[in-house]
Amino acid sequence: MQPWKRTLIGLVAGLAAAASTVPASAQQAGTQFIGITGYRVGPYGANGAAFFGGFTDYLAMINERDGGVNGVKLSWEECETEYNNAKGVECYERLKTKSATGPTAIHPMSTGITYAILDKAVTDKIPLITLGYGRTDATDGRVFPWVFPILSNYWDAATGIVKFIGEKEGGAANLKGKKIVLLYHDSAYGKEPHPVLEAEAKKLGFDLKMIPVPHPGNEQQSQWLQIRQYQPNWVILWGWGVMSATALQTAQKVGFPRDKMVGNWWAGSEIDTVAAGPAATGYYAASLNLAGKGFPVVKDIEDKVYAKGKGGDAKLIGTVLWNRGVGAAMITVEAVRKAQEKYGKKPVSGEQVRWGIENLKLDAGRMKALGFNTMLPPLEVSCQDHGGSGQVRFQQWTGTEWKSASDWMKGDSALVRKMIEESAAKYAAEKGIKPGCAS
Amino acid sequence: MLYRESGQFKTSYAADQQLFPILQDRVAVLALLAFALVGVPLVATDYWFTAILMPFLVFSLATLGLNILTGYAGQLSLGTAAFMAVGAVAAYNFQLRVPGIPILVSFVLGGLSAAAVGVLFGLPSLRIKGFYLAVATLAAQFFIPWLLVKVSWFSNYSSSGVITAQPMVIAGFAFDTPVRKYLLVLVIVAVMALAAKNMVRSRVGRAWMAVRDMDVAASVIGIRIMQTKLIAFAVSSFYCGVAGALYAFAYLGSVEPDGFNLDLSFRILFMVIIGGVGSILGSFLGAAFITLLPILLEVILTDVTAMTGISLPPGFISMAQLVVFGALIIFFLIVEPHGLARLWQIGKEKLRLWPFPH
Amino acid sequence: MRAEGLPMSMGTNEVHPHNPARRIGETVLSVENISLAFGGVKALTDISFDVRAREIRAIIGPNGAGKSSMLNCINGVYRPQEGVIRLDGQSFRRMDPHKAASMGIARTFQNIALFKGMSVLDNIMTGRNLKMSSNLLLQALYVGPNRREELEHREKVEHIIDFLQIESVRKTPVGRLPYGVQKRVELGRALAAEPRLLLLDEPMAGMNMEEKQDMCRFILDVNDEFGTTIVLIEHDMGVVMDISDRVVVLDYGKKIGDGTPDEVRGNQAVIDAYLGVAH
Amino acid sequence: MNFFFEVLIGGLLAGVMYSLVALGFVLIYKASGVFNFAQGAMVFLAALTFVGLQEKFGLPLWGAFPLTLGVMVLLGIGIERVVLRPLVNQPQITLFMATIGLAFFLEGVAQIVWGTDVRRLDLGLQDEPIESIMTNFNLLVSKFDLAAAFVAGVLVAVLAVFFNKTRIGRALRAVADDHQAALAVGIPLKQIWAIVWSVAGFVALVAGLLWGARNGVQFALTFVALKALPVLILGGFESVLGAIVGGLIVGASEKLAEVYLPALMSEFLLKHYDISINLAGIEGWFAYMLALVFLLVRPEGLFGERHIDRV
Repeated sequence: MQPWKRTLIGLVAGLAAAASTVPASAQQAGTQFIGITGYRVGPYGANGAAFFGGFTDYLAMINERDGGVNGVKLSWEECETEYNNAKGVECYERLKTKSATGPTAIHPMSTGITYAILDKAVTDKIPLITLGYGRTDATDGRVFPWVFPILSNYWDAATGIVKFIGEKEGGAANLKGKKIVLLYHDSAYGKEPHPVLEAEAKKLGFDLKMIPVPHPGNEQQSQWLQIRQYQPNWVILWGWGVMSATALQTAQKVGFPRDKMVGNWWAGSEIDTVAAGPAATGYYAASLNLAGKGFPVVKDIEDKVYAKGKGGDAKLIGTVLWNRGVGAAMITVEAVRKAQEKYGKKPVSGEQVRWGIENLKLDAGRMKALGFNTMLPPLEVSCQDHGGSGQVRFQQWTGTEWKSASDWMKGDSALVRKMIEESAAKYAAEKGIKPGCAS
Repeated sequence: MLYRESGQFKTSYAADQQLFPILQDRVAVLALLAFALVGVPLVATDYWFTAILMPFLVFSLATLGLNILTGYAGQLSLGTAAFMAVGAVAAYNFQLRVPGIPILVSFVLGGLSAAAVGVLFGLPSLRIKGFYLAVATLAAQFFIPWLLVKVSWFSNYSSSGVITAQPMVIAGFAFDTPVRKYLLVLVIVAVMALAAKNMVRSRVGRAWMAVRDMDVAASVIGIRIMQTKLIAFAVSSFYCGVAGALYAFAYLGSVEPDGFNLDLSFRILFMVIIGGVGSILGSFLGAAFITLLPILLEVILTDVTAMTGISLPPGFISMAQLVVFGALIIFFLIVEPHGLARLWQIGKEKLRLWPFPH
Repeated sequence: MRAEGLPMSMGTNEVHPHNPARRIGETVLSVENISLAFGGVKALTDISFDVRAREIRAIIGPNGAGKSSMLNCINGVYRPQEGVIRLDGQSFRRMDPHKAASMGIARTFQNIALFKGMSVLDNIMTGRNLKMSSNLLLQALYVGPNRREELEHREKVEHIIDFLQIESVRKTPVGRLPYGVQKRVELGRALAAEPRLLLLDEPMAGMNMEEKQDMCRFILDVNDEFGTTIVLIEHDMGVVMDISDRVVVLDYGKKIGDGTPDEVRGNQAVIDAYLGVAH
Repeated sequence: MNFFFEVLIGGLLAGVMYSLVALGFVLIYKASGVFNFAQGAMVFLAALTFVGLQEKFGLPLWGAFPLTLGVMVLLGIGIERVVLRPLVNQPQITLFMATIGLAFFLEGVAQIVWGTDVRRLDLGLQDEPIESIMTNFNLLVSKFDLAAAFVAGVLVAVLAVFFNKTRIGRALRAVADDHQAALAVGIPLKQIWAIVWSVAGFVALVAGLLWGARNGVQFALTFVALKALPVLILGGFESVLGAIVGGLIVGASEKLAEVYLPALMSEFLLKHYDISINLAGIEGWFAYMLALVFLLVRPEGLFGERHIDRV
């Protein structure tokens, strides 16, 4: 036998042996363990790197500055999902057994993974927090007690964008007869806003044309030539990944003004605009959070974490997705704090954290105290409303950074709520769930 | 010394035609199956069932399907995931729209739907060969998920396009815990693997291999090339379809057409190649290897960094995984292009001769 | 089973005396005015000849004369542009390989066309493809009729393996066998179909003297025992003159001679072709 | 009618961008019979290295270009040495698989070295409409695309000269025609392969720069290879001309199809079957279906060689 064949057989045997000892290495006892299903490679790796960078930086800051939450240190582990559903399930299963109290709460950062672990999370009693993605109808906590689409969902975004365009046109009444194009990623994600936008178009009297861009969306001539032909007043960009930058570039190519384009929050980060270069200047995007470094919490992270050489990539500080990661971590930490109020100052379980999230109330004063100021809208979660805010804010790309271009605002929340309840009721009937609030 | 076949004389062709002609093999396979059915449920944790055994079994089935087409019939396909998607979505819709239909019947019908689609996309194989065919199967890979997303009827008009698979209940017994799901999938996979083995050692299997090895000679013997290729596409797609249905119902619990992407097709092709082209056993070995490798790499790298206290830049582990994965594939192809199954065989031959070197 | 005339007694080593007059019957195959071209290059021009039942008919000619193309036309691998193939009284403008096989034509190839990844046993079993009938489901379950069928055919294939004296390699993948043995396996695969007409394309090419003798004996045995009609392409003139009943001579895609070995030997055109006289 | 021409021109120019990527495949397939799936990863790696060098050392365009080219040449030599040489005489499918492994490897290495950030690549050329054509004919032609087409043209010309006029080029063609024979007349196969992979690296660099300037330098650059595959089927794996013509056909037909077909089909379905469905977005698979249908008519591609099975 050739020597390297022997090596190979040895390697395979070694792998098989190692496979039988997948460790469930217990985390340091007495800490609040947070499991993170993240992604930093692949087509969306840049998005994940910013979000999860901010997320872990905030956790590190809490440990450094406060010594944990009420003296309970935080520990965490990140598992790479590559934005792949199957790997997401594997990570979820791995993380859930890592500590006696479970992974606290999971942020899947992917709608596909959210769906894949939704039922498992219910059985395992692990809350899922989905910031601006996932199941929109899970906002109805009576049907989805374990899922929290915190802040706002896609329908809030779509109606918010329409409202913003209305304001730019000098009032919603002026939308009558205007032409709006929805340029969307041709996937389930891109189809989410269709029903609300159609309802809005009917209600407000604007013409809506919906144009899909096939995945991955790195070539958009045919779409933009159609847009040029149609000559809309506004273009709503529902993009993801390379599609958003390409859309901005191609808009420039056909001479469509960028300040008549509004993206949603997955098409509104530096990742999308930097790649497009000067073509992105003037572009608006709805956001769940403000960008920038001008918040005390960011300064704390820089001082307590980065100054000690413990942070991630310093370039990402203050970017839209990094700030969102910081916000997401804060919500998790505050939920733990809330749960400790009721269950005692020790590591809390998923079930206890769930109660903590459902009773989370962060008003403007509390946000300020946490160092977030206006980075996030005030938040009040309840069993009825697992979103807790429903507000969006618009930012404009100046060519170098995202600048706030509006106040926190709500779209057509009555319409959104009605549709959420319909959809949730349908799911409840399908699954045989009796809607109701736990005490 | 235990592994010897000397002294085991075959006195009839029936004895020689058995699945495992060597006594020790028969015993080993039965023991393994018994262990999988009884032993594993006793010792394995939920993590093992949900994160390792389930994907291993489901991917084994899909790999088996692709191996029938590529390994036995010699038709390279890059559309495996698309056929899995058809199986998953079809099974979901049969469950949804036919009242009272047993879940197993849905799986079979899902497989048959995939087979029908497979035959359709197999038609070009009558004129196209090699890479041209491989690229042509990409048409299926891009077209089918597009259609499944585009026509909302398939996902029952779900706004997110991701659908939750129905619970698996057979004769009033719910397969809802990880152990139960595992047992159900194990039995289905074992039965289908046996059927695959039977097919490849029967007339149809010989016809596939004949077409693969030398199609002109096959046609001269009276094998209908067209029919044989299409049967291979149908059987292969049936296996992939059932695998897709199990992937959705037993593994993820949800169906998302976009999840059945080109990456998944490649992953399964890797399993075929690493495991062994044209080998039933290899399908299982390949699935095990590709499922376990990234998990192990991540676990090992995480533990090493935790133990040594070296702080790597975030994301390094994920990228290092890609590098190691790619390098291992190249290493494998260079060292043993016939895959793990061939290594297994070499090992067995060594064992037979042991303790003599030759 | 045995009544069907399988090579039961084929294990014998003695060469049977050759007595053509006793065996030869009516014409079973005739090719009429066959012309074949590949994109303007003419491979065959207006070829006609016939083959009678139970005879051994040789096709000879220099390299590139179109001999293999002729066989390929007979069993439908190539489709001639003109001409008719008459088999058992039926006329075909163009044959197709499956039809040819089901009418009892089997063949071997000049460059061995075995299924390289399969064992000797499986290769020969494949030859029995047309004789088997279990459906896919039965094959997947491997029960009842299919199991019986596999065993029955295995038995018949084993007789062929005995006859060709390749028992020791029956489970070896053919790719690993020496050339001469591969040639035998290919003959075995053709015999497994129990053909009435056997087309052999240079069955002895590249063999040494001993191997050639063995192969000659196999061919004569097959012809003798079962009355299989044989059409044979061969370069070794000694062999051709020895075993064939009649010979067709091709050169540059045209027929230049046809008759008994003795007649052909005296034909001036044939001598010229072989000696390379300019046309 | 103006709109039709706009789409047609846009499509043809987009097709040139596909051709650029397809060229890399063709070069390698011609010389070594390898279907190099890692071409997309090479495009990504080249563009990422280019902007990475610019960023790190503040190099100008003309400074980063030769350096990146050097990296690509080293990569070509390395691939020959580590991957191809041990796999010589293996079946094509094995080599194909090895290049898939190579793709993973390169993607990982590129991201470890340069990170996952999305970067802008500025070639000093804005993607804007050409004013004069816009005002005079009301026809939209992109400055950038036209420049890209020009670069592609130059590239093809350079390759043609390289193949036909230089000694190495002639040797390459000999290798493409018959490996054994080339070896027999003393052409050093190993060197040739290293050169071909280096040239393919150069083509990948050019494609990476143009695509990177369009979409930003990010992981999605690896996807551009997928659009090159139907181009290859149409044009044939072995023809440089085929890659260009195939690209033009794919580009023009998929844009025209995307703009006109879905509306027609939707209308048809609504009228005859009362099904209301928006079928737009066929661009993702149209090129593949086109290639598939085309193959049924001509299995060897537009410029591929038809061969007859000799038995």
